[in-house]
Amino acid sequence: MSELSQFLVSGVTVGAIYAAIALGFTLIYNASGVVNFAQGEFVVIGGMTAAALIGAGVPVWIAAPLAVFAGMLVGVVLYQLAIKPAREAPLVSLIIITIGASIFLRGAMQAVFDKQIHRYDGFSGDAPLRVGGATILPQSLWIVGGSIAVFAFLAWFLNRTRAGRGIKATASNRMAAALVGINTGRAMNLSFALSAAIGALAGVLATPVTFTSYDVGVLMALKGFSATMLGGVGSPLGALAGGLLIGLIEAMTAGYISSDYKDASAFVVILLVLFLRPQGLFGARITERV
Amino acid sequence: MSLEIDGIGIAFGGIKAVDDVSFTARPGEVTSIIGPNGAGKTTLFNLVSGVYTASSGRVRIDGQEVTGLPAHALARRGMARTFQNLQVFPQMSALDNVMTGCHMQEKSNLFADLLGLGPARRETAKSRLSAMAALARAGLAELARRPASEMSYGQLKRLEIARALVTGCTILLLDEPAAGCNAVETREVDDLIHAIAAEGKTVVLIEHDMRMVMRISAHIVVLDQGRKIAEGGPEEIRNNPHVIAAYLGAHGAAEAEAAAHV
Amino acid sequence: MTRQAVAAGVSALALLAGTPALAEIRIGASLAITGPAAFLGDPEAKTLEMLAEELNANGGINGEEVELIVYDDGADPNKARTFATRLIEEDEVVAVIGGSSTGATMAMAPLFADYEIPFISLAGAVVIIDPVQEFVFKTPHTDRMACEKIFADITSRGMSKVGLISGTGGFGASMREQCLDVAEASGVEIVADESYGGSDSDMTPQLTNIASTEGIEAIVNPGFGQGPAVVTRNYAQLGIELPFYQSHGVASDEFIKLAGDAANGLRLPATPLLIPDQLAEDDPQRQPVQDYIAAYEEAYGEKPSTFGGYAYDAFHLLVDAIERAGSTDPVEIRDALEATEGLAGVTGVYSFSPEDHMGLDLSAFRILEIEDGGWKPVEE
Amino acid sequence: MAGQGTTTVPNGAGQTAAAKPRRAARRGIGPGLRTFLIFAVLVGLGALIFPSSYFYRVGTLVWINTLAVTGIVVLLGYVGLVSLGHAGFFAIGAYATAILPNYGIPSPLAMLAGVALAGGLALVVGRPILKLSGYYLAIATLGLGMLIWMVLSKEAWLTGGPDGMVVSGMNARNLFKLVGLKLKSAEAWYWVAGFAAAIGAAIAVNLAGSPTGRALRAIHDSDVAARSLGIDVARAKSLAFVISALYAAVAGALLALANGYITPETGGFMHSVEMVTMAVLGGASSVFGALVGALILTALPQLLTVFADYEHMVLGGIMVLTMTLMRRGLVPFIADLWTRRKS
Repeated sequence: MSELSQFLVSGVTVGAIYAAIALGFTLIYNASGVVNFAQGEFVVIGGMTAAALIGAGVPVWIAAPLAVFAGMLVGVVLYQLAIKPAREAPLVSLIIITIGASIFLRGAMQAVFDKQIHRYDGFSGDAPLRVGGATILPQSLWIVGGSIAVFAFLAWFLNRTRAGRGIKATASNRMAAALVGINTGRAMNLSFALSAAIGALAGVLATPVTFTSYDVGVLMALKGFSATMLGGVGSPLGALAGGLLIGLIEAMTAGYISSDYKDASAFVVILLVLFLRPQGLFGARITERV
Repeated sequence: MSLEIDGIGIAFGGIKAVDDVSFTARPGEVTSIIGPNGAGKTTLFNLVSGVYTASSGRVRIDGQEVTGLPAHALARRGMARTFQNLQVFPQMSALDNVMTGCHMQEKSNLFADLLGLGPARRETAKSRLSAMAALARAGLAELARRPASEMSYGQLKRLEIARALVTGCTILLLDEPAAGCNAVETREVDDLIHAIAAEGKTVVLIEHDMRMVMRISAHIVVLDQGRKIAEGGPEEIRNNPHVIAAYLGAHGAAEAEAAAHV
Repeated sequence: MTRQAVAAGVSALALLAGTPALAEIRIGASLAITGPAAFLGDPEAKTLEMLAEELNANGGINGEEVELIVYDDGADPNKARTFATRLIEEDEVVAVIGGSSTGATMAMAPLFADYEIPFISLAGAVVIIDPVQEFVFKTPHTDRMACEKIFADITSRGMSKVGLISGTGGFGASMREQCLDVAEASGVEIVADESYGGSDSDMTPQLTNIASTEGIEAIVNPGFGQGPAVVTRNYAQLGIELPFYQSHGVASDEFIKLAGDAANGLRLPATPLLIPDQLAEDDPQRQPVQDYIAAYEEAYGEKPSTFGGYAYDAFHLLVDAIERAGSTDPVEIRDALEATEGLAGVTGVYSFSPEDHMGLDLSAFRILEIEDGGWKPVEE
Repeated sequence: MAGQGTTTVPNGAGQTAAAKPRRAARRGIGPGLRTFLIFAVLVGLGALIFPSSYFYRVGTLVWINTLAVTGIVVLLGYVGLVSLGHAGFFAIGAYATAILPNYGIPSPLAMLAGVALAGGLALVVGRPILKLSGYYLAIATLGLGMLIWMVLSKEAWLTGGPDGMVVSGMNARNLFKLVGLKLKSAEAWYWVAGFAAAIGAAIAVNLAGSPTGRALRAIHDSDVAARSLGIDVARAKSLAFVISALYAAVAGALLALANGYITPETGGFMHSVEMVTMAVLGGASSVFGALVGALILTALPQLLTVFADYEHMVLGGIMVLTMTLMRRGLVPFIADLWTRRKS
């Protein structure tokens, strides 16, 4: 029993990280129809910046917002320099562009920071809490709380605010959105800034548990992309569910079956789900229009 | 071959886009589907040609049940179509577009295709000949080598007809073939459709140009909000009060009037 | 890699234009300066650059300048092989150091036999030198020796039932295999065997399973990078009391920084590099260890790592061989290298022979225990 | 054969391509043979100017990559399907060539077995996977590739694990010895790889202009229209998937033999991305795009060593710039410029 609860704790913690990254994917996809493979780099920018600042003696409550802000800046620059000029490009070109951008950012981080692995202390210390036979790090609670907060924010923002609806409208029909007076350029900037901020926040929250280094972005992007597609691209609920599900599958496989194949089991589940539901768990069904 | 539609219908998210529509299109005739925008005409085509799967009703070709067959299987039974919002292959030349229509006639094997052997070349040469003939028929012979992406809307409409023709179809569904055509071109399309029907093919036509519809149709089916509201010969439809009220409306009446004087 | 790499690139371009090679001793290196094994390759490259500069400032080898040419293979064997070809053919080096990873090393190895150029690998796996290849040497201890050393310590504490939690990267997977292989001979039984991915962030499920294995007495974690630090933190989080062993793959101060207090009490086999001040006055390694640390700290403002030490030893072995050979003929250098006897490096004291191209014994490995965030040798 | 003209370079690499084959047709050379000859001349030209084995080595990698990327051209350029997992098929070809000789099967047979295995796997998984589209197809192929990569990394008893394994067996040098030519190993592999790439390119070009090829290219532009013409889209997609897997597997087998050592990273995600990037960068619509893309991305890292620590920034920057400025890739971009200049 205590084993199961420990596996659950592990799965939820890791899954919450994936979910946070997937939520960043979701926002950009909603605004632009682009799946941004550079999303993982935002996570690293958040983590590395926070680590550098904290390492330099800046208190965490200043370092964390600064790191998120750094991520936002890079997000806007990425949009302006790489995505905007290629807006109407075919899907595969966009994949290559965002992967190219992620390689560029990785190189930049290696030059700006270093190649070391970094970590800082958890926000509420590192003494584990005992809950029903399982141990949990206080930072895990921060991570889970952060992911849920981001999810709630996105669900509210996209559906309830003017700016959020503008983003959604921009995605579904740029021309029409512009005609009804939505500043589509601003909507795109905003969505990249927010999405990058979400990624950076995930990095800031996760680094005390997962550590960070300049080149973990690819893996983060892969996990986040998997979670996004499992949940159904474009759906915040799907991103949250997809992330948690993958985290739990990995933990349960490692716990009960074989730690060797825990990553494999996540992919097998994704493939099976897509065979049965080609639009992912919570994705909108697309009808061919002829 | 005749095309029989029997009580066909489909719903999207609870809304019945096409509801219990039945009619029969006969060989050698042009059967037209008319109705206001959003009446479900194109959806009906998509149901008949296997793009959508019908939630109710049957489709028969010469009495043979073909309901639910995938689009390519229907094509093999002699059904070809054009598309309202153009489904040409923009990256190919006009000739290649039409040659693609020869797919079902081409008897080549993969091995020959990969190695560029005799059969592949012979079939390609044969397809080229029939494609050129079809292009000529659609009045596009001079444009054979032009990339489809550089052709005008009206030309593309006719390109789709040429492509559908080379499939060797017996049933041809035409979705607004004259859209984007000027008066002269419309006349040409008109003649072409006439000639196709005269060969004994079953032609089903969706068209907004009432003059054209009235001129070439033997039989007209009127849809409104997914339902069939009238059916009959041009004269009958022109004088049907339901049609005038429900479909033509106030400003449409004027158009019908104009058509009456053709 | 900065100046040397630029020089290398420029000279490659110059070669494209047909300029003849310069008359100096050229030493090549292909290292994983970036990529997943960057924390190996980065200090290795820094160490080599530092040493080359230092050597030239002191007049080079037998009066000739040394030019060091370093390429970044990113631990990609395919790239490594291309760079090895480039070093041999274009840069006309007399010897090559490198292969931070076993994969890169093994991909390059056959070339050196073809071209008869000596090669000193910095990677760990035993396959590199067993069976012996005429032109291939290596400086680190093998993973097999690490297992033997750890198991010896475990049995000396009267325990025998061991659980493994290994990284799935090259290092972890290879060491896991060696540990399974030598377990029986070392009087140890592997009762649990789990693994984790290199960038995983939570290993509590695996550790929970291992800790609840019946009769288990100690846990060993072969792996390098961030994984072992996560495992160590999870170990503390779960409150596991069993004796815990890490491998030489994490033998650096970085590891203690990452793992924090959780690292206290764990043991690992390591080189004397970590305990410069605790070496006996007459220890032959005392001098090189202290020299290396002082020079590296001055050059880069940070402490050297065990991995940089492998490069340090490789460079010194090579320079020593060239000096003794009195020639820059690669085959003569190789012969001199194989005749190396009792050269004290920071990793150990090397004595090569035709049958042994690593030249270290277990004595150079010391079991250290982490105590209050510092390294302490365990009395044997 | 009467001028397969417009079909030589599929999906609109401009009319320049249309003009040339017409000339060729008059001389009676098919487009496949013509492509083969062009490639053969390029292979020969390389050999004429290469001063050392290092250049042959890089040249070999260029041709092997060209071959693998030609498969991507068939899948992505002809049919419009994205795969982020083709390195998996590449690795299957490579590992079969490495593993089977250890069980007494000679290298050429091992190669064939690997290629057949990759093709068989593509056939089995192709149908369900290819029902997906867009990013869903991307994640599914990515997942497939990852699964193959994981098996190769974990099953150490068979594959040597993450550190990889030695490929024993055939050396291309011996092939040339048979006909009395003494070549260095690097040179021998260069010729073999170049020959394979030329054959691969010729086959891909033949395919483009054939009935099957027209069906594939129709799907690229309009799935629905293709169906309406009687094309069995599911079958055609699966066929393209299998063909591209075969290309990848042959390339993988060649790399394994030429390198003499392989690691699971040949099947890794980044290698899949690299293959697609080569295709898109050069222009996924033609085999010449495959060649140009492979050439650039293979040779570039060798030149970028000059940038040392900034290598990755330069590489990423080049990828972003090329794709934003020349969306259809280098070859179509230059072909367009050429046409415009002429007219």
